Amino acid sequence: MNEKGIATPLVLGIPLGLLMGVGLFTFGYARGYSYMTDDPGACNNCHVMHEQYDGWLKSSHRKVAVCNDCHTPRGFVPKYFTKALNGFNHSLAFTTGRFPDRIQITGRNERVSEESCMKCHEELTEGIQASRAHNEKVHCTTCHQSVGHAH
Amino acid sequence: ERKQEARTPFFRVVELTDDQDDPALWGKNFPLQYDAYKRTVDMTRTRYGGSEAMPKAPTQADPRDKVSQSKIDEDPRLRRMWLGYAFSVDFREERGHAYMLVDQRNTRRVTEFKQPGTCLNCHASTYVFMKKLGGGDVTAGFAKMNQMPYAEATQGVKHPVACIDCHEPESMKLRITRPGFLEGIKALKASQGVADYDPNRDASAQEMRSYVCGQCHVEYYFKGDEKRLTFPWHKGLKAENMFDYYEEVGHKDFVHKETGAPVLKAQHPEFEFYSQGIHARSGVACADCHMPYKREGGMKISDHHVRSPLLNINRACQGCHHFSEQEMKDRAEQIQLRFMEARNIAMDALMDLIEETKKLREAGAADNDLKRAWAAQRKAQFFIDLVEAENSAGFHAPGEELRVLTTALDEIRKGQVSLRGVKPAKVQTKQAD
Amino acid sequence: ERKQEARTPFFRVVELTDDQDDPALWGKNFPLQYDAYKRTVDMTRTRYGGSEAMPKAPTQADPRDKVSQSKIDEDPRLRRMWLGYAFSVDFREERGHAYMLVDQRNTRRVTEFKQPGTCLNCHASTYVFMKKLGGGDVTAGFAKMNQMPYAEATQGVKHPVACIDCHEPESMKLRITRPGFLEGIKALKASQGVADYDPNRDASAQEMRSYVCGQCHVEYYFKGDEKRLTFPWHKGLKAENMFDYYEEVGHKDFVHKETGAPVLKAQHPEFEFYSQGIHARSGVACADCHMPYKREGGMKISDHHVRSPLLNINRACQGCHHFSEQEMKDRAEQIQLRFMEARNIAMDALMDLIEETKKLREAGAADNDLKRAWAAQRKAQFFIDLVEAENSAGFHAPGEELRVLTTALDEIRKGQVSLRGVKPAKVQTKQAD
Ligand code: HEC
Ligand code: HEC
Ligand code: HEC
Ligand code: HEC
Ligand code: HEC
Ligand code: HEC
Ligand code: HEC
Ligand code: HEC
Ligand code: HEC
Ligand code: HEC
Ligand code: HEC
Ligand code: HEC
Ligand code: HEC
Ligand code: HEC
Ligand SMILES: [Ca+2]
Ligand SMILES: [Ca+2]
Repeated sequence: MNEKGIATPLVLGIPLGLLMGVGLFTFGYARGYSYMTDDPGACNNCHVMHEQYDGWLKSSHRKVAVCNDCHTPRGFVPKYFTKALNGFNHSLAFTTGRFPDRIQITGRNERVSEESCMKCHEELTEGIQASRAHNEKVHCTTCHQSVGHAH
Repeated sequence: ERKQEARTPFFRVVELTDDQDDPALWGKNFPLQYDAYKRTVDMTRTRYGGSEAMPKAPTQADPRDKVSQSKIDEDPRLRRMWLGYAFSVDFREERGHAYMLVDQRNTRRVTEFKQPGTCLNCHASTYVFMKKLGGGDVTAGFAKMNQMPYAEATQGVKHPVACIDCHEPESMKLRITRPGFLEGIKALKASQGVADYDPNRDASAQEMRSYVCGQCHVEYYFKGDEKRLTFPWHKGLKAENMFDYYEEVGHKDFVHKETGAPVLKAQHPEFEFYSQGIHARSGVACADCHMPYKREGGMKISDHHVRSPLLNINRACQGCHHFSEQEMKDRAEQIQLRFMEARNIAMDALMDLIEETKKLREAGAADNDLKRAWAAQRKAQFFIDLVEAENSAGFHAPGEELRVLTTALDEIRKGQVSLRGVKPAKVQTKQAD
Repeated sequence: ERKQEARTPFFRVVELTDDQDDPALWGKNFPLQYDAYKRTVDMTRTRYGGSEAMPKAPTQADPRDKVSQSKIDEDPRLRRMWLGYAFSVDFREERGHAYMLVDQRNTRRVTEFKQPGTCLNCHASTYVFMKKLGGGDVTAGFAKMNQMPYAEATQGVKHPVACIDCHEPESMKLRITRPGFLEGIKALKASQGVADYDPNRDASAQEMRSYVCGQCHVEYYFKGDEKRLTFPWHKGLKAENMFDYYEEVGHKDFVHKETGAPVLKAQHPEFEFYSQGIHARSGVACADCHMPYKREGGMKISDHHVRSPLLNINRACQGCHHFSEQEMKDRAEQIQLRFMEARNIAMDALMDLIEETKKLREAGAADNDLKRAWAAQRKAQFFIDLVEAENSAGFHAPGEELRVLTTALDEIRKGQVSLRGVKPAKVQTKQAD
């Protein structure tokens, strides 16, 4: 599968206006505005997010973290930039149907969700991180892959 | 409208009864499943699986315009292993379900040899046919079908495995329609201390996702004069268990032409090996990999285009494994490569044993002096054939399949050692033979 | 106060320098790691691992009050395989790191045989000693230590592997301190097209979590007169690669007493086999399983009680695998059982080959007629010994270890076949021998 979001020449070739139109259509149709809230139900507006939503409901983090705690970075601007970028990407993907059945997290978002663990677990893991260089921190999801949602 | 679709999964366009075996009719209610089902005509090769379309001129006798590659040509050791049996005449790579009936009708194993109706069990939609033959009683019909000559029985069916063979028409629940499997799994469960097991009553939904396949993708033989389809599971599913069963009932499939050994032929024990693998142990079913869920519009359906999962890695593997498609392919192929290496070593060793026995026999060795070597051939050949016939090239149970090969190799070694003292006495009688 | 603790993970009670090898001193700064480190004295047996404490009266010559079980008594086939070599005299199950120095000093392989300083590389905290010997240059010191007699070299050290052997004192970063590994991994990477590899500069933090163990848990030999510790990785880490290397350099460890074959002894290739397993492929390191994280107060730390993960399944496996402890134990043991079955088959076959060669030799067969059988013994024995010496009983690389056994079995078969024609001529000379 190489249908991974907008970075394909075909999609880039679509006139901007049409793109906006599609985006806006989806924005309303799939309640894209919900991207602006932190309500996990909002992510679940897209049925393709059901699996993660269901997984999250059963996960150890249901009571302590919502989707955006893990899928957006710290800080107001980075957080809303990420939301906008993902909102756009997902809406487009959803509308065009160009994405794999088994959704795979992509590079940037993987880093975001890795780093998000530190929002809450920095102190606990300070010791195991301290002996490592800055670009070599422990990858939490090697071991804790299903904390947010069992797949 | 995608949203709409999601809410009403079953459009009841036609009313289905338990006597309609035409998949096109069922397809009216379930067009997505039917469309995928029809795509089992596709032929694509993977490194060790799938199948390759070899164009062929259709003839009166064999109307097929393409067949899959011949395995006995690709690996002549197979032909030699089966000398004296129909498989040495024609044996091809298996392909999609759409071909099962036409491939059976036209294999030289059917056109040049006499076969019983039993063959049909796994190559056609036989449910309605068996029900009719038995006057409503499928098991009675099964017994009748088995005893018919193949040429006659095959007139009674029209379709390859169809919806009705796996599904109840009203609820679409999975069900077991094949008496061969019902009897086999019952014997297996009995050996594990579970009395009177009936999968249609006792199996979990997840188990059914493998059992429906286990009706056909299994080792079997034709028992007695009634040619009853029988799975040798009475002592368990391991290679040793099946071999012990055949020893006990004294079954042989053929006498090896070169060595005179009474040997067995193994066929597609996918279910048996899968059952001993890490995936079965983790609760993963055949359908999880070979019919993974796919998104069609707003619906998630089971992909009825049954095929090699390596042609469909994103859906088949990445739901559970968080590695790239390429990496998952490489992992599967690493397992297969290791298997093929060991399998080739064992196959060569078997050829050595056959060659040696043959030479001594030609030179006039007494049967009695060859007994140990025959026993070795019988067991080793069955073990090698089992993992060879298991169509995943070692993937379904990587460790178990290699263990089976070490046992085969040891048996061959002992067989060859047993020939050490043999003095071919009656060199003259050989000519007469 | 938990929070307090958490914020200052490193209490710098003492200032550590690169010349302090006493772990107790380091333990002042890191009491949690030190406490666990000391617990490697524990002895608990698992099905195939851990170790069992056998009480023993301490003597002047051997002050130990308990040793672990003798493997050559548990499996006499091992003794026979090593006849003519020190291992046939004394070989025990390995136990925790705390014992490494005392076990080496008191094994009969040291007390009854002459050994070089090279032995020390993996049985003591040698970093400071080597640095001193080399006047600050560890590699120079390494060369010197290797060439000392063992009895002399061992005077220079006091502790089993200690903090300083794995850690930089200032940052606590992992580091490689052993020239043997530096040279071995460099040769390996060179064979893969990577020039001038230096793990201390080029390895990722995750790789270092295995490399620190790979300094000792590896196959090795003593090269040339300098007895330089050398890992045979120049062509790769597979059994075939290491064997080819030894063939090329013409190395043998001993001549088998009964057969006369020039053979090799394999030792603990955990790193080599682990590297070919699914876990290494998935980025899992030795430390992930053998030193899993544990929570102590408000902190997660690496469990420095290095031991069998099967004594610690919850932390060692369940972080990644969501099955019960019992199920994870059963999975590991299923792999080990299959392995042991194949290993026992191969071991018996090897005994057959040795027995047969021995008999022919005793009966006066010419060396030349035994050449092929010797070659078979050399290769098969090395392969069997490799997977036997690999201490996980097949777990580190289930498929690969079984594949290696199939190759060994085939080699033995060919060796036995080669003895077929051999006629022991000089039956008389036997007595003189
Ligand atoms: C408009 C429908 C829709 C909504 C609402 C939605 N998603 Fe998605 N999401 C998708 C689609 C479609 C994909 C697959 C995109 C692809 O693979 O290119 C996806 C993929 C993802 C991915 C993995 C792919 C990547 O880019 O890394 C993450 C993580 C994700 N969504 C998180 C969220 C979160 C968190 C929310 C709520 C804040 C959310 N989604 C809301 C449709 C949606
Ligand atoms: C919004 C805060 C927050 C974020 C973000 C967060 N966690 Fe947690 N996590 C918690 C809290 C609070 C608990 C304790 C929950 C409890 O006691 O039930 C916890 C518990 C855990 C546990 C122990 C329970 C279990 O599931 O085994 C693990 C492991 C864990 N987190 C890992 C992670 C990882 C890995 C990430 C990032 C991918 C992460 N957490 C992100 C707040 C967070
Ligand atoms: C190599 C495997 C591994 C990695 C990588 C890993 N952990 Fe853990 N983690 C564990 C294990 C094992 C435990 C259980 C420790 C115990 O039971 O004492 C654990 C426990 C935890 C807990 C629960 C502690 C408690 O008992 O409340 C949290 C939270 C946690 N980890 C977060 C993280 C974060 C954040 C990261 C990344 C910086 C991370 N882990 C990386 C293996 C890992
Ligand atoms: C505790 C942290 C956490 C929470 C809460 C969480 N996620 Fe995730 N999510 C992750 C991590 C970590 C990954 C990457 C998993 C991996 O590496 O395979 C991920 C991956 C994904 C993906 C990509 C699929 C994949 O397997 O790669 C989607 C889609 C997604 N999350 C959606 C959601 C939605 C929707 C919610 C809320 C219902 C949610 N997540 C809540 C941590 C979290
Ligand atoms: C975990 C995934 C998985 C499960 C479960 C599984 N298989 Fe497979 N199967 C594979 C893979 C991978 C191959 C190798 C395909 C290839 O080489 O192209 C394969 C190959 C096959 C083949 C040969 C396909 C071909 O393309 O030639 C058949 C037939 C088969 N499996 C049937 C079954 C049956 C029946 C079951 C259950 C009893 C089963 N499989 C369970 C993954 C699986
Ligand atoms: C009624 C018997 C029957 C049933 C039930 C059945 N199969 Fe098959 N299957 C066959 C036959 C026969 C073939 C070979 C057809 C040919 O080569 O003409 C085959 C071929 C295959 C292939 C090979 C495709 C290829 O490209 O090489 C796969 C994979 C497979 N089956 C999987 C399954 C799975 C999974 C199930 C259950 C969901 C299943 N089968 C149920 C009889 C059956
Ligand atoms: C218990 C079920 C079962 C029975 C009975 C059965 N088959 Fe099959 N057959 C299969 C399955 C499953 C495959 C696909 C897997 C394979 O080819 O290994 C297959 C494949 C084939 C193929 C295609 C590949 C090849 O072998 O060239 C032919 C032809 C065939 N069978 C003929 C027959 C004949 C003739 C008989 C009776 C003597 C028979 N079958 C009886 C299950 C069965
Ligand atoms: C070889 C066996 C087999 C055949 C033939 C078969 N199916 Fe299925 N079908 C399955 C399996 C397995 C499932 C998954 C059931 C479950 O998970 O409970 C399934 C599921 C379904 C479902 C439920 C929705 C879904 O997609 O999961 C429908 C509807 C369906 N099949 C229709 C059909 C139709 C129509 C045909 C004929 C064109 C057909 N099936 C032929 C095995 C089969
Ligand atoms: C429904 C879940 C599921 C599916 C689908 C699945 N797997 Fe697995 N797989 C597992 C589990 C569970 C294990 C056992 C290890 C573990 O606990 O992670 C495993 C183990 C493996 C292993 C390691 C076994 C070994 O012998 O080294 C490989 C390789 C593998 N899977 C490949 C595949 C491939 C290729 C596919 C697709 C054809 C696939 N899997 C589909 C769940 C799955
Ligand atoms: C995925 C987990 C895992 C990884 C990674 C791993 N091991 Fe192991 N190791 C095991 C298991 C399980 C055993 C078997 C223990 C037993 O039988 O009690 C074992 C056994 C051992 C033993 C024998 C222990 C005993 O109790 O006798 C040694 C030594 C060892 N491993 C060293 C290593 C080294 C060195 C590495 C890395 C090069 C490594 N292991 C990587 C899981 C692992
Ligand atoms: C300096 C050499 C050296 C290093 C470095 C080293 N080991 Fe060991 N290890 C040994 C020796 C020697 C023994 C056997 C001690 C004995 O039996 O007296 C041993 C024993 C073991 C055992 C067996 C314990 C038992 O109960 O049987 C395990 C497990 C083990 N090591 C794992 C590791 C791991 C994991 C690492 C890296 C984190 C590592 N070792 C690093 C030399 C070393
Ligand atoms: C390359 C590292 C290395 C070298 C060099 C080395 N050892 Fe070891 N030794 C180990 C490891 C690792 C173990 C634990 C694993 C095992 O026993 O298989 C061990 C275990 C032992 C044991 C305990 C188990 C047993 O064999 O009875 C003894 C005694 C021992 N070594 C003696 C020696 C002697 C004597 C020498 C030198 C001739 C030597 N070692 C050289 C790494 C090494
Ligand atoms: C055989 C190798 C080995 C020895 C000996 C060793 N360590 Fe470690 N140590 C490790 C590994 C591996 C890690 C994990 C480092 C990482 O993940 O980057 C570690 C991590 C640490 C850390 C970082 C925090 C943590 O727990 O992960 C500290 C502090 C530490 N060790 C202290 C010590 C002390 C004190 C000693 C001596 C008493 C010691 N170590 C001996 C291998 C060793
Ligand atoms: C840091 C993660 C991690 C740890 C720790 C870990 N594993 Fe695994 N294990 C994996 C991965 C990844 C696979 C490959 C299959 C997959 O993708 O799920 C795997 C595969 C397996 C398999 C299937 C391999 C086969 O040959 O069938 C078994 C069994 C297994 N692990 C047992 C264990 C045991 C026992 C332990 C503890 C001693 C352990 N694992 C520790 C990640 C881990
Ligand atoms: Ca095929
Ligand atoms: Ca041990």
